[in-house]
Amino acid sequence: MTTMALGKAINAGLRCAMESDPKVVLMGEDIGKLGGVFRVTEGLQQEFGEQRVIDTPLAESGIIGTAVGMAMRGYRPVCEIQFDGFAYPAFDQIVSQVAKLHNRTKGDVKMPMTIRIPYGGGIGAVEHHSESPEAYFAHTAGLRVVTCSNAADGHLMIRQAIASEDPVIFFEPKRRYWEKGEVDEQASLESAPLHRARVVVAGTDVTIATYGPLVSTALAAASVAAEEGISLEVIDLRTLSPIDFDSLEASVGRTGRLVVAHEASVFLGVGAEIAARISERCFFRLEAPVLRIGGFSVPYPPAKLEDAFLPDADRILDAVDRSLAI
Amino acid sequence: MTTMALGKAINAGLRCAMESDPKVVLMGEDIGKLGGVFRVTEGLQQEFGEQRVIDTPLAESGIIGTAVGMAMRGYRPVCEIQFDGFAYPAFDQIVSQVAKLHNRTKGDVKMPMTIRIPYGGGIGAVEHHSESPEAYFAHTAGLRVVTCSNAADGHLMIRQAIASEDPVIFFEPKRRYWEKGEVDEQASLESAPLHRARVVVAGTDVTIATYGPLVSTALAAASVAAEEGISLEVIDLRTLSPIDFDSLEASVGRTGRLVVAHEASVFLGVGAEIAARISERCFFRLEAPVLRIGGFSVPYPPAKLEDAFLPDADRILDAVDRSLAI
Amino acid sequence: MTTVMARPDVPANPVPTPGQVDAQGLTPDQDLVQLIGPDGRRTSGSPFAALVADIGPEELRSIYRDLVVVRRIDAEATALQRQGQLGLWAPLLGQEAAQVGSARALGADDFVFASYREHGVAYCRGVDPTMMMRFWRGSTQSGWNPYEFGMTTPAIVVGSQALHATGYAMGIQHDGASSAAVAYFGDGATSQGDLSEAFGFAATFLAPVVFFCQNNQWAISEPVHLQSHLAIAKRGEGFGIPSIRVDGNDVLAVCAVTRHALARAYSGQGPTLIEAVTFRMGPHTTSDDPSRYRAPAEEEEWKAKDPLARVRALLEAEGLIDAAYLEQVTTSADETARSLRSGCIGTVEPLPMSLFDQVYAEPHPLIEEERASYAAYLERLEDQSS
Amino acid sequence: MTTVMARPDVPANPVPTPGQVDAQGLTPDQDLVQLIGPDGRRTSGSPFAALVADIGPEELRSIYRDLVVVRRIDAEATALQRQGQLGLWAPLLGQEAAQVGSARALGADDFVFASYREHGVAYCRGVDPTMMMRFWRGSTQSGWNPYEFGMTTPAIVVGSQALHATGYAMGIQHDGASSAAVAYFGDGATSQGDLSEAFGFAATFLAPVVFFCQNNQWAISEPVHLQSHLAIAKRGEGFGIPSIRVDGNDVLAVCAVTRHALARAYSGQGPTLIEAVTFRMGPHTTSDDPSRYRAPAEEEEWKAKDPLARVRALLEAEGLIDAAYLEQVTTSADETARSLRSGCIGTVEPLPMSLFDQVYAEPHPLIEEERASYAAYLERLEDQSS
Ligand SMILES: Cc1ncc(C[n+]2csc(CCOP(=O)(O)OP(=O)(O)O)c2C)c(N)n1
Ligand SMILES: Cc1ncc(C[n+]2csc(CCOP(=O)(O)OP(=O)(O)O)c2C)c(N)n1
Ligand SMILES: [Mg+2]
Ligand SMILES: [Mg+2]
Repeated sequence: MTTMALGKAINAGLRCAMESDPKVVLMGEDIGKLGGVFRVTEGLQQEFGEQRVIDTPLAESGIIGTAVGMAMRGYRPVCEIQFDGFAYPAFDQIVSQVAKLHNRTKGDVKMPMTIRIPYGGGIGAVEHHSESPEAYFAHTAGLRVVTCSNAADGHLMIRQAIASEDPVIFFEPKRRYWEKGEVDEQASLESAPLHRARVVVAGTDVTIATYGPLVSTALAAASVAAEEGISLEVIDLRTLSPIDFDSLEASVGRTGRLVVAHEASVFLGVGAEIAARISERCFFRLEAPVLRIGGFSVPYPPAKLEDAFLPDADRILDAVDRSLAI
Repeated sequence: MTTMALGKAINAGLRCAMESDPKVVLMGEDIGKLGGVFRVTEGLQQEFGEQRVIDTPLAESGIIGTAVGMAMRGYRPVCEIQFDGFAYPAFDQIVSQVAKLHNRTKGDVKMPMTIRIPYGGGIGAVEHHSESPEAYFAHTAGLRVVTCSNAADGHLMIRQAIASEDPVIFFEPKRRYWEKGEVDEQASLESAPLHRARVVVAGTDVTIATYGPLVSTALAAASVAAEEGISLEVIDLRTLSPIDFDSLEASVGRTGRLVVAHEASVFLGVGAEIAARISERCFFRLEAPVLRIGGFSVPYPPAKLEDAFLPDADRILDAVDRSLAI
Repeated sequence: MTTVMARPDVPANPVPTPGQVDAQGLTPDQDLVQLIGPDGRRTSGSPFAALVADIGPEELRSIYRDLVVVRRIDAEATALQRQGQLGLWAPLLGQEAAQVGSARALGADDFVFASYREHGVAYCRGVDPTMMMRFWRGSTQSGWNPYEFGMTTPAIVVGSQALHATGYAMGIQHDGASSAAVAYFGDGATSQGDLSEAFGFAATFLAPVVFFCQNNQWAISEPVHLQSHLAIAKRGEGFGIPSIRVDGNDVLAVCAVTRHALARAYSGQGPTLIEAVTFRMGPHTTSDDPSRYRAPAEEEEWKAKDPLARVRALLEAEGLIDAAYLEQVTTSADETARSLRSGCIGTVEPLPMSLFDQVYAEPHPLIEEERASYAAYLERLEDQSS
Repeated sequence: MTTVMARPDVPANPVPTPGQVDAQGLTPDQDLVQLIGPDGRRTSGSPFAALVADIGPEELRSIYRDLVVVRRIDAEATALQRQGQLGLWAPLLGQEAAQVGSARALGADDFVFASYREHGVAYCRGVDPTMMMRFWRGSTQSGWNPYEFGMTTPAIVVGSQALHATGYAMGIQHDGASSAAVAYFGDGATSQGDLSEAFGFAATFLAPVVFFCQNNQWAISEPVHLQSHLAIAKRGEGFGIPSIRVDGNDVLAVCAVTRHALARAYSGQGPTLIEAVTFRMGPHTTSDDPSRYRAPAEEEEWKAKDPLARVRALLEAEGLIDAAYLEQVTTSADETARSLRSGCIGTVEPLPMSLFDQVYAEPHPLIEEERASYAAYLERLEDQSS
């Protein structure tokens, strides 16, 4: 076990993957000498050379489109999109090519590509640097979508994503890059399935389902609630496509109440699918409607407003209160 | 009242809008001499000239991006995306520019743009010609998303969309272009609000909420059900962002049961938001969970499989049965 | 705070506009690489002639046979579409030389990234025409295994495949291999951002990729000048990609320039852009009606430049044609047509439950859940109707 | 079915590669338009000299004042960022001449579509520096009304604004007006598909747009040769867009070529691409650390080409400088800095409930619902804490 910040853990996971498979190549803007604007690829070009850590021209569609070709040639590209808001120029290549090629060719062409996207707000950035576009990708058949919330998962999940024969959109909660945690660098790829949610804190009154940057927030809320005698069960979803409904259902079976939280707009966000499905699966077990909190249906605001925009522990607790009031 | 096919009705609506406002310009691929691959713009270039019906280079991001500039200059661009699957190259311009410019500039810059997208399957087309991408756009704050299901709405709603000061994604159910209906060409823009759902058939047992191409399908299902003594209420949603939850809630208040149907993948499709919100709003009134039918979480299949893929009256009736069985 | 200055009078253009310069230079017959004259004589003046000097009588006859067979595949497929056996077809009529000429230059380990019209290329890569039909019939989204033939199945999103070719070429380069990727696309595709990004990546990394543009003058109803006032070949130069304009209806010239481009790729000199000037003699697809947007005169003009007639004239001029050979050619075409027709009609259609196959390479619970619930639904449906 | 042919030997390159050709031609000092020599003397040999012949002593002094003021704005903003008053700042240090020279060529009815670094252009358009701070402070996504100054607020998605400029120019054309749109962007932006699509649309429609590329040698950590082996100016030519390469640190040369490009636009001759060769002397933004990726020597080399020093040398050479003038300049800069600092620190921050404002131009029920429920939540929160 080593103590590492999330960003460093992903860096170490990338190194691990590159060491164990020479076909793994990294592609992106400023990922070489600079090591990426968040330094997640720091040192890797120096270690593995310019052929395996490729600074590309400034063009996201170009990055993903050429990575498709590299994958067809037998490589295992790991693309970095510098910020969430810059995934959109590559949207066509992602949804029409990356997601569909395996199915189009009946499995003849594999697409073992990982697309790393630092996402979410909370770092006081300018426009387009704080988006939470996960629902777009989760709604797209053919992609897998996951997100880590802590250093151990960062290390393990990035390796699993790269090892997957399918394309994986790998969301990294940028505002948690500097949060430290214990990492077992020797953890085997099988130590925890990529597509399994995790109960981070067990509880009995209300289940809080969340992921990525808000897991820490939910844990904070759980602590406060505990002081008030309310027992929250916090679930880190970890995987958004597929979603681990079995774990959710099991938890709601215990608590009877569910609050889903994410930074993305609530309207048609991942929480909508969870609320829809859990409302169906647990129709006779839910004691209150599934409540959702998250981003408003407005563009991500300027930095001075992001504290108001982002769900915090208070908003989670308010939803808990509303749930318990029914 | 004139009897017209949906495609012709939209054509007539476009002509109307162009006659009444010289700032309305059409832009797209093959919309001039050819009149569009579905002939929806037929005759308009001849009538209004090449300055107002602009055949653009083959580049969707270019179409939307230059339309943004035209709108900033005071024009009211109506862009045609030739087929649903070709909206993705323009995704960045749509979600990061079209959707955000008004908010970014605190209202200084208006974006009265209409983006027409023939969508959905059922015409035996090749890949990328049968997509239902509405959830991507409905999840995007700053856009309005609507879809017509019949000729009268085609004529009215396209004029309303063009008249809107906000950007509107206008989805046209391509397989219904040839379905005829009565159109009141004199109907005023205020005759029915753009963002209101419509109860097409009133019923008492189960509410079917759907839109676009599946409205006809739901009506067929309602007829069959009626013969079996089951009374379905069919709601044509018409608007997907915003969604008219009040009308839905009122209907579910009457029936206690809701089935949502669309061609898009169920997982994180528009039905997810409806199920989530109606489950919340009608928590104590629902007699069965909201059921959703729609596309599977697979890429749109080749033509020979689309009958299997697309929800039909049987699948709606099966869901009705399942709902009533609870 | 400064305000803007008054506008001064501006003297005459001090810099030349490339548009002006090129408009002169680019009358078709001037810069086109051409190796078979309209009279059917091989020319030897061009520096490219040496590149196909090895193509002797036998190969010429086999090329002509390919051209005829490919045209026949096209005609048969069009007929099958009219008869409801195919959902759609994108005819290559008129572009046979551009396709056969370039495809015959390729090595077995080169990899083709095609658009949707390269039936002639596919034929030369060894794809059975029956396989080609499957996609257009609507039975599958592919038709063959790309790795088996070194060629992708149809790419429908215009321009998308150019980036794939470039990336594949980067992979070739990383492997230290000496082969090339070839991206086929149309004149319309050059307007797409993806094409330009592909040019950019290829130039930056000196990737061994050949960009092969069939400028068939039309993108559905849009004439090529809507995409570019200049020759398409000029487009590559601004990215630092050497570009060649070739008579796309001259099968030898096309073969020669493709060999040149491949040689550059094999030897580490990077990408080349080829503009093959040709004409789509038929509709865009079987759904299209060109009479709505182009004049019969244009079609007549190009009929006179028919790529098959040119080779036939050459064969005749060189005395390489006789009744036995022509019969062979006809038999080849007839047999291919017969086989593709029966293959097409006999297609085994996919079963509904195959919807859920190969969406992912690894297990996926949502797919399994949907598969199971759909199977259950089909059973209920069966129960009801029985 | 035909199989592929053997690879023939290929003779030496029969076509020149543009890369080879251009590599010779493009050593910086050869094709750059330059009107102020390194010695501070105005040159008259260039055909562009006539375009700025009207710029006399007074205007030269005002230009120098602008350059100094703009540099001061930049320094003050960098300081404000260090002090936590701004969230971020993208310094223009080194690019003052490219910005002031081009902006001063613009007419009041021209419209600027900027990236995020054009503080100097904004200043010349009359934007109060305090307004510029609002965006970088994080108080707003804009900062001023684009229509008031004929200039958009920062565009963060690299390259996106070039299409907007092109569309706006198409609108100018449709209006029959005689003005132009000007798109500012960086060397890195030229790799984006949107840039190429903008070139394509502008060329096809002969739109009155000036593409103004500040090639500051770097896109964050990526040197310009990763975007293009050739001069950026070459990129336009393949689209049929006349292109000019100018010394971006020579304020008069930049002004002259911009006037030329505008004159072309005004008179219906269509788009022009200008590559202003300059250098980003500072970090990409205040978050960046250039020492990680570039050598101090490069920075030193460009320090010697400082755009302000050049004009100062000119003023000195022409005897236009004295203590009173210099004091005026310093006072101007000091006052601007003082005012922007106090303006920035005194910013009235937006209230939480403003989140829901101006998302749409017309009423939207979901927004109203969220606005109401958020207001109710804030009230509950208040109740709890009180
Ligand atoms: C991104 C995208 N936009 C639009 C279309 C619809 N479309 C199919 S083919 C075509 C024209 C293509 O012209 P060109 O590139 O010249 O190729 P050609 O068909 O002439 O071979 C268009 C507009 C598409 N397939 N993809
Ligand atoms: C589409 C997109 N991708 C990536 C980024 C992140 N980014 C911001 S500026 C920049 C470099 C831009 O370089 P250049 O165009 O040369 O302009 P400069 O910053 O040098 O003025 C990058 C990669 C972005 N803003 N937009
Ligand atoms: Mg074409
Ligand atoms: Mg730069």
